[in-house]
Amino acid sequence: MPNKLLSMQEAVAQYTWDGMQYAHGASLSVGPDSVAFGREMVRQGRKNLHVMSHCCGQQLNLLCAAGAVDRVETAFSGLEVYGFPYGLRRAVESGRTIVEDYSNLNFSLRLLAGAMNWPFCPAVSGYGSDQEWRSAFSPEEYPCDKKIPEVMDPFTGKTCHVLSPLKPDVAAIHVTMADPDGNAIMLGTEWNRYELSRAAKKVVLQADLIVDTACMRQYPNLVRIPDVVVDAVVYWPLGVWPQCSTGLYDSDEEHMYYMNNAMKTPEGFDEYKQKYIDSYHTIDEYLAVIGKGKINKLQDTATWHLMDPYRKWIMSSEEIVKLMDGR
Amino acid sequence: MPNKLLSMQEAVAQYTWDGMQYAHGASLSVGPDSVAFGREMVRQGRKNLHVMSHCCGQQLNLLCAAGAVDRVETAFSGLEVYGFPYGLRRAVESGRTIVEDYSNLNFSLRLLAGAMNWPFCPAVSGYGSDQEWRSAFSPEEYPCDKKIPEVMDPFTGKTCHVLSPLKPDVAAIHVTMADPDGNAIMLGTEWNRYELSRAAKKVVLQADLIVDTACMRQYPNLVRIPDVVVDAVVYWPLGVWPQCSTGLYDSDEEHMYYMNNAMKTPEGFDEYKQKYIDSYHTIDEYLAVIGKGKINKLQDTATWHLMDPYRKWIMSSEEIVKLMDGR
Amino acid sequence: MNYTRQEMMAIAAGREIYAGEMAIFGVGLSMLAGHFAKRNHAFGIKDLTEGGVYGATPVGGLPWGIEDNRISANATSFTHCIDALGMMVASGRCDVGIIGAAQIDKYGNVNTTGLWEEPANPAYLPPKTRLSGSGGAPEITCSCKRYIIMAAHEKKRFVEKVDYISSPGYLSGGDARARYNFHGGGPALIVTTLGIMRPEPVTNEFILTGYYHSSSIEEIKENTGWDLKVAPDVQLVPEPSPRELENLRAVDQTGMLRKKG
Amino acid sequence: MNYTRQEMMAIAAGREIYAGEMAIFGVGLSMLAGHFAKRNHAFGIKDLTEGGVYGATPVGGLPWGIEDNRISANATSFTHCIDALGMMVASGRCDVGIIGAAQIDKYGNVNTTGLWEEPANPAYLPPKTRLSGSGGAPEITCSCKRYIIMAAHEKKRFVEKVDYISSPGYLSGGDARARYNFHGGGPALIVTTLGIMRPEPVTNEFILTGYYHSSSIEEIKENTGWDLKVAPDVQLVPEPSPRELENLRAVDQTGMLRKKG
Repeated sequence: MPNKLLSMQEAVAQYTWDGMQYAHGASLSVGPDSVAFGREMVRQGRKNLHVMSHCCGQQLNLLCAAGAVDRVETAFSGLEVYGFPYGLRRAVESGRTIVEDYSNLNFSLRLLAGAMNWPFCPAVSGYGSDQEWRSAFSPEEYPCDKKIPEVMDPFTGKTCHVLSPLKPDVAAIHVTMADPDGNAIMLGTEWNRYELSRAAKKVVLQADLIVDTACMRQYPNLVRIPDVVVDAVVYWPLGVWPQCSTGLYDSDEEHMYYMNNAMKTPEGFDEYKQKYIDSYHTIDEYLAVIGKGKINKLQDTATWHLMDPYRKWIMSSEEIVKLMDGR
Repeated sequence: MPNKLLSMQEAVAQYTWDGMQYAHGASLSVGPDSVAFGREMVRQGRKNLHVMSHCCGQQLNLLCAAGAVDRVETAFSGLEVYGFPYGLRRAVESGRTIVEDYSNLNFSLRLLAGAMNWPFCPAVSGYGSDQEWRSAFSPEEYPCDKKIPEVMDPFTGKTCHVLSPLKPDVAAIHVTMADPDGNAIMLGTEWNRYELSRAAKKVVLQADLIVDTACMRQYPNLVRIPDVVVDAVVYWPLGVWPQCSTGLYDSDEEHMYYMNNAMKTPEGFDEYKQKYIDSYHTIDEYLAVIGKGKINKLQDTATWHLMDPYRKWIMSSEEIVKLMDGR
Repeated sequence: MNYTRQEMMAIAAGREIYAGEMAIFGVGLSMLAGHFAKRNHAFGIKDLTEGGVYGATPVGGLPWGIEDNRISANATSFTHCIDALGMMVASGRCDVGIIGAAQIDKYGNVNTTGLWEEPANPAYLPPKTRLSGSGGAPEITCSCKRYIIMAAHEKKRFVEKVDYISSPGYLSGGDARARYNFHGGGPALIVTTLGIMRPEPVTNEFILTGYYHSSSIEEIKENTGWDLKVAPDVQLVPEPSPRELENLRAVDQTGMLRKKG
Repeated sequence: MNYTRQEMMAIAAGREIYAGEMAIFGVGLSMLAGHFAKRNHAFGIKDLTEGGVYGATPVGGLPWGIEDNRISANATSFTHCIDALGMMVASGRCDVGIIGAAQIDKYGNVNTTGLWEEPANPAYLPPKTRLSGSGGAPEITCSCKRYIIMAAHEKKRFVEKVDYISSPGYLSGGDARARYNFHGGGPALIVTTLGIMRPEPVTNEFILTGYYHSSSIEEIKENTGWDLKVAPDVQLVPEPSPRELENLRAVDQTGMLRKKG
């Protein structure tokens, strides 16, 4: 079996296309999302995307600022303490991008239904509100009976609201560690990366670290994404920057604000793209763009000890390159 | 906060009663079930139980042989390679105990529905058969329309089968390691212990080992049962015997057959009870009943290395006793 | 005593969290209020985040997000959204939650989705201002046994009718909420930078039940967008005690609540 | 060559598993057949157990159970039932499964629940003989793209109509299965200690398509409880090659398949 390692450029070229249903995140807003994958999508000029984004801030912000997004399905699109995402706001308020809203749980349950191949998923919250009655995708229908419809519970005769499944074409999921076959460990809350990894038709992992499979055999209970559901693995250290990756680095306060402010205007976006997307091609160049001093500061995280058990299996860049060449 | 450690005798006295809905297992047939907890229930003479047993062999076998079980809900009641459980067979074939059958997945989904407090759970398998049409709990109804009824999927207009939730009064769940507050790590497949820990109204953990909470803080992603859902923790080493506990000991081939054969007759059960239940009160006595040589042999398991990362946090019997006295 | 209105609000909200309860806090103010309570008086609370961070105490100040490293450094368990928001909150198991709000109306309905020019138009148009989306607040508002809403008290936030109900409170008031089989009872109180409101029995309209030493009934009425009724037994909320302030500031290490006020 | 009928059966079943497929095996015979295939020719198969043991190869011989330590020693991932049987199998994602059977009828319906004195009685009575229950076989039979049934070929097992359908095959035959929106296509073949049966197109009745060097068409018909039709192109199944036997025995370290037969 050849391993599944791909370069970022190849992975984006092979697994994304204009007009696709693209899912990312499935982590929390300032947490471990596949931000670097999103940067590469912007560089490769993807457009007319239908993005399933829960609930990841800066990647969606960036894609919206790039004008690449027609539709978004989400439950939370803020940047938590960092405020509102200006690129998304600009796209939504101008009518360029439309956003369909669900609650956080209900978004997760739609992924669960996709993963289980259920026709629908029951909900006991997140309706009885405009989330039930109004639909951005069906704006003329009010109340929108199809968004969160009711069925009769045959056991009690009461009504029960149900949700439609999500089955994105491709999901780009960030993980802390992956082995070359695609077995992956996430440190920190999973949010709904587990469900997304089973709901998507294809899965690309973006990993901060590549580890030897021996690590997975020592900790099989941590491997919540097994290789059988994974199509490609991209090694990209600091790939969540400027957001945080539990066990590895904190969010970059300065760049979070800087990046979001840049998304406010087309000019700001262009400048940001030039400086922080077009400016690098290799991992080393990317790390240089962030800067060594900054990286050291971000890695001074209170969660650093969470990585201790796994360090001995981390593969070096040279070993990874050899594996990629060796196929 | 006082810790949640209880002796086995106290835990069974406090958390079980005649006529209750009792759930155990939620692991595989020859795998990590709370067998020792079941032995203590037999000793304390519980009866008229409604047991939710998925899919645990010897505990259900024992409870049935004791005549303690009115109803069972299960999906698999065999002993895998060890054959059919004779105690259960005797109880079922005589009409003493009635068994309602679902498929393995559907049993798990009923626990999921209980955990989520859903009115029902969709199913895409495990119907279209006598599992749908015949009900041991409603023997006169054929076809039994209430067991796995259909609803109309409002998104497609097709029918969809749905399952009723399970919410047992108490679940006794075996875990590899627990801390004194009830945070728990399971090595090996979870089967559906995770769902059961959220579906049951009360949860008692039976742990092979008690570890310091520092272990949980090093491996929070392994703590799939957090203290907030746990009511009591019972330390009982080798508590799964004669079944296996991943990372710690193999199943006891000889005793698996011996025990099952004993369940064939009331006399065999009585003798077994005298020898392997009434014969001990303390943990040390229990271990002596199994025998030191046998224990060494069972611990010579191919999964032993899976425990390596956690050994440094294991608490000694003395430390555990001190914690229990100190409250 | 020297404290800000944000600090008063966080303490007033925290006082409503009791020992031993299962509690869920969002990011920002509600996390500070919750962890203040946990440190100050609500001992043994079982607190969790939407993403399933269990047993954690923030280090280094207010976390930037609810799974930020500041809240992840000392957790005893990390699970996931369906676990925490589903099995713990939506299931009806959670005793109390705290949420924030961009817009609130007199029945405690919360809007965090968007602001519209013509909110009366039933058709869905792009919002004039996109807010953050509901997040997990609908789970808290539908399913927690009770919950607390926290918001800066400004006339533009406290409106007769919200532009969009993201998270249902008492909907159109009275027993309107009852037609949904929600596991939770509805909003218990609104704590603001100026005072405390609770629902009037029967109508479930929020009325003023408490004001601060730093505010007045008049100021509160002026800053509320509906004709706010005052409870007959309206009370002056006790000022923060030195111990309360000390505990709050131990949680709010980065001084987020002292920045303005 | 010296081999048992169980060994022939395991090899015949294993030959039906192809490289790269996602496959699920139960305990016992089906696990031996599957891991024989994985070792012998089905390279790169993605095999899993019902409990979510991924990437494992049994050590020390046949596991006593599907989460037994013999199959758990070198796994790359441990998950759970809803993951493996739900998201991988019931979802329709899994290519192939192997199940066992206590009783099978001519439409490939399987009974592993119980034997009754009066199976025709629609009311549910206690069984004369309680079997093990369906386990996860209904997920495999409803949802795997195709699946293989393995059983010892005895007249009492191969009956006109099973006492209880635990796991649906083609039900009453023809397109009876189509009224259920199952994700899977139905049983592809039955491999026994005596031969191989496959469904006739249109009727979906199982007919004899292969017999072994160690059996005969006559012997198979005699040991089948329905009037077994023989396919016009019935074939003699090739004997195990030395390499196949070597690979099977490397998996069947404890000699389970050599014990009788």
